[in-house]
Amino acid sequence: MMACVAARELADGEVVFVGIGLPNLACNLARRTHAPNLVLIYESGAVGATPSRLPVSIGDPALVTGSLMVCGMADVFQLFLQNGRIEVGFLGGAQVDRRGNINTTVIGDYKKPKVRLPGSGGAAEIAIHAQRILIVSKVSPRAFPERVDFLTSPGDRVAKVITDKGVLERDAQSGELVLASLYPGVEVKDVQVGWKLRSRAQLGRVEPPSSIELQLLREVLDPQRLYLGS
Amino acid sequence: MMACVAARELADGEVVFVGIGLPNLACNLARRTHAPNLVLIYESGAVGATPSRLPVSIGDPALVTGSLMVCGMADVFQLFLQNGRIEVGFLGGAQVDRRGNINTTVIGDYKKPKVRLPGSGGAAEIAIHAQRILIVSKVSPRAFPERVDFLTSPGDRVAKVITDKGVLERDAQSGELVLASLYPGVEVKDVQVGWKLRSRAQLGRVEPPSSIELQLLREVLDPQRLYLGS
Amino acid sequence: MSLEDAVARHVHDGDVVVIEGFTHLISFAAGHEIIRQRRRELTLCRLTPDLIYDQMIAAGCAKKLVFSWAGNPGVGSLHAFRRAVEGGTLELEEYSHFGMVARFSAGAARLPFWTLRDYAGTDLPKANPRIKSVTCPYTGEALATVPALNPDVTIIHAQRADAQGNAQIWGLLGVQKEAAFASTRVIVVIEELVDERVIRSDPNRTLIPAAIVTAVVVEPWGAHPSYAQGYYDRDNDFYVGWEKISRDKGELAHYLDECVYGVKSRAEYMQQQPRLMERLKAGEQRCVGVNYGF
Amino acid sequence: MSLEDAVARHVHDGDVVVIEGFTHLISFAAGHEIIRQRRRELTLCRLTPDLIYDQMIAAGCAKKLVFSWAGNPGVGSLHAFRRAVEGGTLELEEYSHFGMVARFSAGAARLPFWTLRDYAGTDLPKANPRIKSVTCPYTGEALATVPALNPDVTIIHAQRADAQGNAQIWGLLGVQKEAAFASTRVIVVIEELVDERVIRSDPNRTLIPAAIVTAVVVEPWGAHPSYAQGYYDRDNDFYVGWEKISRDKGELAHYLDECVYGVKSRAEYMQQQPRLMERLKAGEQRCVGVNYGF
Repeated sequence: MMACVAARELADGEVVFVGIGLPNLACNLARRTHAPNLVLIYESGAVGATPSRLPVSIGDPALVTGSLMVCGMADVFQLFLQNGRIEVGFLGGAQVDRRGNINTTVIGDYKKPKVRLPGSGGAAEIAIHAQRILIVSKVSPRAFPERVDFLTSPGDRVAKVITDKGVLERDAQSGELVLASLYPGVEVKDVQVGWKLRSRAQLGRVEPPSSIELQLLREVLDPQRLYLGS
Repeated sequence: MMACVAARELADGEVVFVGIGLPNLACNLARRTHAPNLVLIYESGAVGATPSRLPVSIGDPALVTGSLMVCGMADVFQLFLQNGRIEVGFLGGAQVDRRGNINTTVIGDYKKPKVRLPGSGGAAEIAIHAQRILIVSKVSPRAFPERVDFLTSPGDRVAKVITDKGVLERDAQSGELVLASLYPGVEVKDVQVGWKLRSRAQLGRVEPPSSIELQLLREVLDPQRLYLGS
Repeated sequence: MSLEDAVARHVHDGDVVVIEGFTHLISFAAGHEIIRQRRRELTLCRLTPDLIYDQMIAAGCAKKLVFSWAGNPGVGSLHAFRRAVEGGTLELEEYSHFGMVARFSAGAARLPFWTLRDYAGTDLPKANPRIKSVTCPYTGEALATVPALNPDVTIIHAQRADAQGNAQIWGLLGVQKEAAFASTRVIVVIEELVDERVIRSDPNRTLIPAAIVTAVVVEPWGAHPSYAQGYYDRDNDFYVGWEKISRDKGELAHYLDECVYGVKSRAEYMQQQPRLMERLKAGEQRCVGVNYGF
Repeated sequence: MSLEDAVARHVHDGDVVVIEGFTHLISFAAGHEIIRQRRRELTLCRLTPDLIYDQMIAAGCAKKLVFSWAGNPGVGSLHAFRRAVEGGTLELEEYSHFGMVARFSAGAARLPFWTLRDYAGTDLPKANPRIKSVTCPYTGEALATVPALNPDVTIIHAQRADAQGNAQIWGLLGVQKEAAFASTRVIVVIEELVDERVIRSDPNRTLIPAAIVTAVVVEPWGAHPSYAQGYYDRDNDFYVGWEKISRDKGELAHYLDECVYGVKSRAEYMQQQPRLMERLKAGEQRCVGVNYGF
């Protein structure tokens, strides 16, 4: 479901900075449905990849073989990201807060962390330079606190947060995340976050995955269910 | 003669930033005599070239075919020159002054030039970053004024000036060019510059080109006499 | 798209224009088309103005030149350039090669400036006040800076590309990548249109991705008298001959009439001088390939 | 030179050490040799510490880690790293990927710092005071800076090189070129030693020139469980399995005893697990070549 919703957010021809897992699935689903000319750029330097297998890391050799361009990482960050060529960036995180800020660094205090997370990787600069950020993350009060413990990636460019219950959007006026639409069978009260979540006046209802989307995901894109889970 | 003297200045294994014309001849002469492991780097990005014909420009395709590496010019200037990897740089110029400063920009005033010359090219940064500069230039009072009209390349790292009459060196203490050695048959009075030229206490006498050097230059390296002149 | 259309649509009077290529892959075809379409008031930028900018200056296209070395490499002077400068009719903004490379690097990274260790002790910052300095926040030392260069349009000649404009270049690379990424619009002129599969078979060879390309034009021999490694050699006789042509205003005008205004396209230009192909066509020196399998 | 000799001569206690390679071409062989030679007090730098630095941390080689993303890509955590950090026994200096790339870029260009548009609104500068800022001399805007990183020794795994060390790499390039040029000493470990003519047949493919290389070591499969495009695939099973091994100190110690201390060389390591070759050997996907003739 999350992969379908993320895929539908992508317009044909857009240049997308992709991570591994659900974002990669979403991009490849979009390419096979409504957005065949999506250009996928991986942090590792592969541009325009059409992987012959589901990549297990953003450095997977399958992203290189048959891609349109492979460049060094200085070019990825300077010539693509900082240059402003990336239209959509996908991010995830251990914590997402009220303003869409993301934490992938530590839970607790930086100097004495309760949990040490991997760190920024490219997430800080993706959040700063991609024109539109899509966050993909399961929703819970713990994962969505009022304020992140450590601000790794600023939320200013976050457009939507695609969760397992529904979609949050960043309200342009208040700058805070609000509930925009729900998946089939989900109620407003099922979406629990660490602050008083407001809803759009017109709450949307997300269309369930079509049979084509489901078939592509389950039989073509992730037959081994590496990322689809269920 | 100038090409021979320049060639003899190069030690085996050195990394040399080469220009076209006499410096290129000198390097290739050195490679075929005492310095087979000289590494030639051209401003154009060709590293370790072994050209199959006499290159007519530093961008000649013959410098690319069969070279060890070709890189972009950002790498040439940042990773090789500014990085300090270049041991010897060759320069020439319309004017060379008492302190070894070079002018390749204008004769006369910059805003209203009497003669507009090509400009710096890479000469400013070669003079600043190569560990040792060799200037190759015919000597005359006009070409060797007390002070250049425009300072394109600073003389601080100039080691020697190889002229058509003899060799000048930059005196470490005074910082000015002094006469160090004369070619066969040349007297001190034949070396005329725009200031009172001092001579080393022990004035050297340059050995004439050996028959091997002459043969290589005339029959192998520049049979059409593009750069040898006579 | 034809080169005529590409120039008509994407090169406008008053634009900041870059035709790059260091000796190699200089798009004379695009320069000639700009002359034919009588573009005016252009700011021409290039490390080495070379013969093509000498022709464009002579034809009255240029208001200003931003450069680092203005000569006929291995031959002598660019005489139209010299006449314009010595006559005070061409505005100059002058750097060294590293300074120009740094300007394109900053432009490509969309930074407002680039830092370099350069210009200490030279007169260049006096001649060009846009060369400034910055203090290192770690060591306190002063370093030179140049401002970003972001052209309106950059024209690159490449050996091969697919229909989308994913362009591959080998041999000398100059500053083509930086100039293209720095530019608002990018025109890629190619020797050979290839299937996307050829590009995809060797992605490390791609220098300019279609994502930044505005127009793709197929124009074989479009770099003559410059060269294209693996396709044709540099026409050194033409470079040597330019000394005589450019010294004389009349001869230069005659050259433009005959070889630029007098033809409609590069194809006609090549028909005018059929011996070029036999004289300059490249020999074979194939690379040892690599395996991209996994 | 053998890898044993190269590490003995060129990697010293207390050194700032870089083993680079983004997923691709990570020299596990060199990491294991450093563990076997019991180097201590190293400052390990790398964008993604990956399994190799997790092993080196577990083996007690590291005093400090300079990095930007410390995880087991696609799997989970690096548990030896986490234990060291959560236990306070490993010093950290943390950037984002772009920050690390910029540090290597500055080091390679021998500038004291690099400028980037980054970190505004993040907590990273608070966690790392070496992230500073500079004011643009043209626009007056503030931009982030990171200091140059100039390692004592950088170890690069490459697909092929000649005996002098002119090394060619294809597939993902990471920051290998920048790290090598930034370094005082460079060890190049290669899959395949080739004749100089192979290198010279395709000079654009050369990423690291012999002029900056200190030692060349031939070590086939030296990157396993990482991969070498065109030679062997990534051993994803090993990465997945590392989660279980690294979670438990005892299991990790057992792994090191058996696969690192228990073998003398990469050749012995490969003999230990002969099925690797049949399982991971790369298929054929040759590139379409190019002509370098003129």
